Amino acid sequence: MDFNDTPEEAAYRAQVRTWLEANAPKRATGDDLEGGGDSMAASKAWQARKAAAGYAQITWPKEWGGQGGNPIQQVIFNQEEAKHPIPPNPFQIGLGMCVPTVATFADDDTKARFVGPALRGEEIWCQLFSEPSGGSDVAASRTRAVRAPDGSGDWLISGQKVWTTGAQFSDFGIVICRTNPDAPKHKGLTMFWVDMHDPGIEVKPIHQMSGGSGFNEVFFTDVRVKDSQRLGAIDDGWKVSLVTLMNERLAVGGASGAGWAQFMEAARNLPGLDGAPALKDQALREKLADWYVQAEGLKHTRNRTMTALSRGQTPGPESSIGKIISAVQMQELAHAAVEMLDQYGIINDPALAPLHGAFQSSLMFAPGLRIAGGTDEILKNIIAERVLGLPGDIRVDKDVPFKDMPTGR
Amino acid sequence: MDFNDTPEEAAYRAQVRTWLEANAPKRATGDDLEGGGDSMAASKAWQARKAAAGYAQITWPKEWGGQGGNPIQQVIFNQEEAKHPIPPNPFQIGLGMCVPTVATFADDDTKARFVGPALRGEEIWCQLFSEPSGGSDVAASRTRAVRAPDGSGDWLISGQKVWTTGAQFSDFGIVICRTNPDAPKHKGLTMFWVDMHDPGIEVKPIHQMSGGSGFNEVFFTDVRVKDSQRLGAIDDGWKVSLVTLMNERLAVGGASGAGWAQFMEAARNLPGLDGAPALKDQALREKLADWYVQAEGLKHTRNRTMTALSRGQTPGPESSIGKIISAVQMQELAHAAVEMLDQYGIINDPALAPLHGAFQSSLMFAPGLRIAGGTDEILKNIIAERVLGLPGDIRVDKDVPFKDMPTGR
Amino acid sequence: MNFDFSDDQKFLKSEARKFLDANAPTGRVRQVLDDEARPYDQALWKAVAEQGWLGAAIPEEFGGLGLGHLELCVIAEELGRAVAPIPFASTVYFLAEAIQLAGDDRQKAGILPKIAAGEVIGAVATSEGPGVLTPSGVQTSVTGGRLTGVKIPVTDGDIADLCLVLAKENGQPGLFLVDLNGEGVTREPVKTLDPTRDAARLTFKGAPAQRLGAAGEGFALIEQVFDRAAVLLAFEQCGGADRCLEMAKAYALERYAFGRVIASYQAIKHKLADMYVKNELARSNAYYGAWALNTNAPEMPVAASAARIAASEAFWFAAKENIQTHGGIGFTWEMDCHLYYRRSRQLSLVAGAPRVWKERLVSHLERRNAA
Amino acid sequence: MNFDFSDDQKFLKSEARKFLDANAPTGRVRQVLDDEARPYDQALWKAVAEQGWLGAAIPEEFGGLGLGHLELCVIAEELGRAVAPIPFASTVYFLAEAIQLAGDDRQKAGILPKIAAGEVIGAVATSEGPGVLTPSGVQTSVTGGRLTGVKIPVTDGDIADLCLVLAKENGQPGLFLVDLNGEGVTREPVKTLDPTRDAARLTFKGAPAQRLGAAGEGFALIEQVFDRAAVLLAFEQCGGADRCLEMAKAYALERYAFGRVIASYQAIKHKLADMYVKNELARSNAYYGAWALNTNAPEMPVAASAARIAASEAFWFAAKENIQTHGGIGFTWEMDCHLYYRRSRQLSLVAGAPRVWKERLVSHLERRNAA
Repeated sequence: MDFNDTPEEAAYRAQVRTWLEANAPKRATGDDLEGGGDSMAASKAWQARKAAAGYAQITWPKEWGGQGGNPIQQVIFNQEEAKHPIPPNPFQIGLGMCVPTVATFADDDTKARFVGPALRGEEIWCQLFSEPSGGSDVAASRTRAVRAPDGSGDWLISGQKVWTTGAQFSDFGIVICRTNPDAPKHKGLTMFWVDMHDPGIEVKPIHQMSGGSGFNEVFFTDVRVKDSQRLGAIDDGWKVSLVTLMNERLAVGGASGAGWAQFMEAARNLPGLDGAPALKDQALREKLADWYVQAEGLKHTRNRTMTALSRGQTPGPESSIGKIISAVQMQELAHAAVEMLDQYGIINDPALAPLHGAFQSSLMFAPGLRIAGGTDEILKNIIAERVLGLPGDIRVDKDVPFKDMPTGR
Repeated sequence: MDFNDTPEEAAYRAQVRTWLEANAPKRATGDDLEGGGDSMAASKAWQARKAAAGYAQITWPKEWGGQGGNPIQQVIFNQEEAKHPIPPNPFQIGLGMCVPTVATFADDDTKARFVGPALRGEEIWCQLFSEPSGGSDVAASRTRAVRAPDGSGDWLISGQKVWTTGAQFSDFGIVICRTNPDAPKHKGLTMFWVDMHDPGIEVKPIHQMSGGSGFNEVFFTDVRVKDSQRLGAIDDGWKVSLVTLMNERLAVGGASGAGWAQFMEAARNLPGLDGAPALKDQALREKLADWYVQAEGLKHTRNRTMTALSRGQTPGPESSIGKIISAVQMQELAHAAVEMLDQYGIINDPALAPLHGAFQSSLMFAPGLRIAGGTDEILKNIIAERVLGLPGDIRVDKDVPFKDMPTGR
Repeated sequence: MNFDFSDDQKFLKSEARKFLDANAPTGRVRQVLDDEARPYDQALWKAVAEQGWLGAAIPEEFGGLGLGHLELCVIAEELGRAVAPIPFASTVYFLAEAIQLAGDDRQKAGILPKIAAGEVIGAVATSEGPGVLTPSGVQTSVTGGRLTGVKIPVTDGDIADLCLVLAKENGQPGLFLVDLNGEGVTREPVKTLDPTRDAARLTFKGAPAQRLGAAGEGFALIEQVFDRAAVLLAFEQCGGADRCLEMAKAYALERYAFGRVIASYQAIKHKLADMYVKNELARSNAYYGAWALNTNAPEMPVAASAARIAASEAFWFAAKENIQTHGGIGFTWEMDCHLYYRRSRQLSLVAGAPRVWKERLVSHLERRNAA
Repeated sequence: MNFDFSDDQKFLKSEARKFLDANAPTGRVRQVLDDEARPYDQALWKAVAEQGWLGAAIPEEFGGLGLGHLELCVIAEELGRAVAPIPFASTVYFLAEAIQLAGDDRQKAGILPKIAAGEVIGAVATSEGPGVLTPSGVQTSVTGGRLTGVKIPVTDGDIADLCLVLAKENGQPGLFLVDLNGEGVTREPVKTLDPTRDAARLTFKGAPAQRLGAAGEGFALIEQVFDRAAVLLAFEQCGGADRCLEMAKAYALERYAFGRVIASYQAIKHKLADMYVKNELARSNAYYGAWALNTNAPEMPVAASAARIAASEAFWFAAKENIQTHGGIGFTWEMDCHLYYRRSRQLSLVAGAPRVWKERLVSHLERRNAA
């Protein structure tokens, strides 16, 4: 048991370091991704450079522009890349989820058309699954795709998607649609790729309670797509979506935001109940200990996952617990920090609040993190069912024609 | 808003006080109920004296030996009675649940036969509902009652009940039995009263993890009962049981055991992390505050309930939250207290442990309290469904013949 | 046993709800939320004054209705439920209570009628910076009747006319009344987690100040003022928490996932049951606080602390789990969930954070149990 | 990245499990539980010694297997899973580690081979009464090589041969070895929450004592000993916690309520998911502790504290919610649930309660972050 690279890994790390030293940006270029920010040009340039050197998707086969590498090599690259002031990465959903789906289900021409530009950052993709009425239940999608009445074999897509990350700057998307409302919900769906510049597509940013707008609503009005844009068989879209979602798990990041170390630093400098530094308060010290232990537990759980990858194994179930812990901790820690500030904690002006209002920002963002990418409750269900092998919830919607399913509408 | 009696209540309280001064025992007589203890004679004597004066069941009609009083009068009596060194009360299950059921469903002769002796404490009753395979699900009872083959119309009862409080010293019981396994579970049950001295009935105390044995297993082997012992119609026992269980809610008591005040007292006298008294530890102080606020919340919730009774109203749903809070608090408080003792906390010898080992006793008893009379989980379901009006859990057992229901056996 | 509000008080409550449903729907609250230039809802404030609520607990001789604190409690609960964007707490729970508690006849006669009439908005200024304020930490001072120092944040400091300020005079803490429209006062609005309530930094440079109460008693007095306010704030918190439970329940009963309403899943059922339990415990503690407030009972510090702690916990839990029950839509600006999340923070912090009250509670229990 | 046990270590673990399944089923544990006259399972102790486990981490030159601490960790996990009723922790994690850490050559050569051979049972005695022991609180003292004082509770004090005792010499804390079979020692068994583990009160009256390690270093040394033991205890706790999750899962999958297995209810599913999450966090922290222990890393105090805190929390939660999942039957003496509930208390308290370790952790972080 150690934290060392294997000789092969060490060699790969050295190679990556050398390349990054020579090629990575020397200074940061803004970090506001929301709304396409000023960093987009830098992001695209960095992506193109990585692609040219084979570092854009290391685990992809060489014929797609990857290195045919293993997951630990990708991890090593990510670790080393993070030491440089790199611009944000708006390509991950496309490269991690959408393009592999297209590549699996589209014909060779389509694959050839899309893989390269996506890899080089020239085209950005988004994933259009969630719907207002669906929430955690992707198979409940109501967005309709019907054959065009002109007999061309084209499809017309109408409906609404929601919580679409990056839709505002995406060029293409994959969208799951209802094609047969008479079939049970999982059996009447079909997947298509769409051009996000189509005039029938309207993207509206969602105004979050935290103030930002990282997600979008996407409205489809008679968007015409060719039958060749279909991915997989008609009414077989649920299976296609599973391929996409399988890739999602590896892409979910942990929480950022103010952590135990920031809390400790703040506590050191604040007056506590008796005027002495708040860090002397045993109640806060116990909380600090708990948060530290959780954070370390997650860190070393990631180390166990990486070890499995390094040994060529599939990571164990332990890798599924990250967000469930970090989102709740973010909320609790921010809550405790704001209370530690006492009356002053209500102030969220970055010019006035300690740490530029990081605790207040966390407090307003945490409720979203507890929901995005699977609510606390859905994640516990997933652990219970997929990891522990407990039975699924009782399903009342398995064999009911979709159109007859109760929706409360 | 005040804590005063109404003039009528004050008058009643004065009357009760006078009577208790003249009649209540002057000193305690042991408190070990488990196994029938040495206090049984005292309990019976005190019950007989209360019955003679009409105080045994104040809300019962006068023809049954009550006063036709209202619930607040019973509360006042209980409050005043508790100020005297009274013996334990093993009659409450009988008087509160069993005898009212018998009185509702039996003929007048039977009623006349049982009400008086029960009221005077001459005969003790137990309630035989729970079964090993049933748990929270009383309607899943498997104890069979079949007609005797001799054509007498008698029934033969065979099976096993469990968690029966007081079975070891009870004279009679009411027992719910399966009479029609072909009907859905709620529709094939019948209720009987039985003589606990029947040789076909065997009572075995359950050895609890906390050491004590307050509950019993009760085994039935071809126990013959007359058809006149039946309570309610054949196969209609579920409805009868609801009458019994409706009365249970009012009978459930709160948790006793060491509380915040004991914790505070212990903390005052123990060295803390830095050698100073543990009561200076802010982490423990915050816990104390939380426990105090919970305990006060429960106390004043009871005051709200009593106010409703005093105004002749039905108590609101707030009265259902007591055990759910107090059982968990008992476990957490005991846990924290034992940790406050540090290494020494493991000692549970009453001669050595602070407060005669009260915290250690609480720690071992709390798991039972979280289960008895409805687990935390069942109680939350009850609050969600009966108080908040949320839907019941999806039932797979409603229309299935009982014999075809999956049980894992 | 008579531990509940009277029928008259319950009638007042239901009338208050009707009034606020009509005059303070969340659409109106959002006008304050979304418009930085609008620190509070002036029309609502005027209407509330016309209802007589500002003087509900002010004696008739000083222009109030002379009802009592129990009446104020039921109004507070409804204001909390409505997340009303008005300076009611600052003016009524803090300033009017302080003046009734410690004011001399001239102060009472001069100020209370104006409060009751809606002519004076109040504020209370204790905090001077991040962290807990202890007696020795007070920097603001009064010399020769002139007050100098900085207070931040001051709830409603940007819109108030009269401010109660904790400051030192001859090295001893005292409470002082300062006319914020007078000389020597600079106000700057500060942004907070709850934009539906106003807040400011007040800079005093020799502002004329008159003392309220005895010299050197400032800290003891402000604790008493906070105790009284804590009970009333607890009712606002109970109102908000109950509204969150209602919202969560209504949404859970109409939202379908996997073919059935989410209210049929135990994860949601038990979450709502937990909310209910916390809300009821908070309500019971608040009732005891109301009794202590109304009878001026010696139990007041303990009762007020318990009410504040329980209500802060209940509102926080209900506000955050209401969002969680709503899922994604609960995180949007358009849904009202965040109004309650924000207000739960404002009410928890405005009279000092719950951890400060826990310490206060335990100190009192310690003394009581030692005695 | 190589943050896992090796294949050899995993093989040792599976062999250990097989051995304990055969030699320490809970029926055997119950013989100790139910019989007051039986302080531990002597046959199991002998068999464990024969397996060489007592000397797994003792160098070959001192009669051990000379494997390493990682091997000891996997054995510890299996012992915890089996709630083994033997003085393994006292003898191996505490005494043997202390002697390897601070013993001189003579002490090592004299004692370690006997431990490895199963000829000496060890104990460690620090606590003298209820509450946290601080350096100034130590009353036991050594004068002229004779130790006097009372230690309570001493795990395995009733059956141990050799005891490590914290005592003062010339006013300075030191660690001392005392032959419990020698003169000046009185042992009285004390009843504890976990009757499957022995405990005693030891009264020393001029018992011959030899110092272990430097004079005056007793507190620093015992902290190092506790750090090492904490990591190994954490593995026992992880083993116990995982077994609780298995028991709860198995029962939930076979127990029917309302026509379906209780494992199909979210209340149970999410409870078990919570257990799983806590257990995995505990395991990851324990692994880091194992790495620090095995490499003698400077991070040891922090790593050991984190391992102990996480494992104590996980085992407590798993043990109590395992009973809850079982419902009524889980509260009976006959079910094994309470064996784990009891052991979770024993393991949490034996090297000092988690709150003591939280303070220790934060003190270290404080210094580290200030540096």
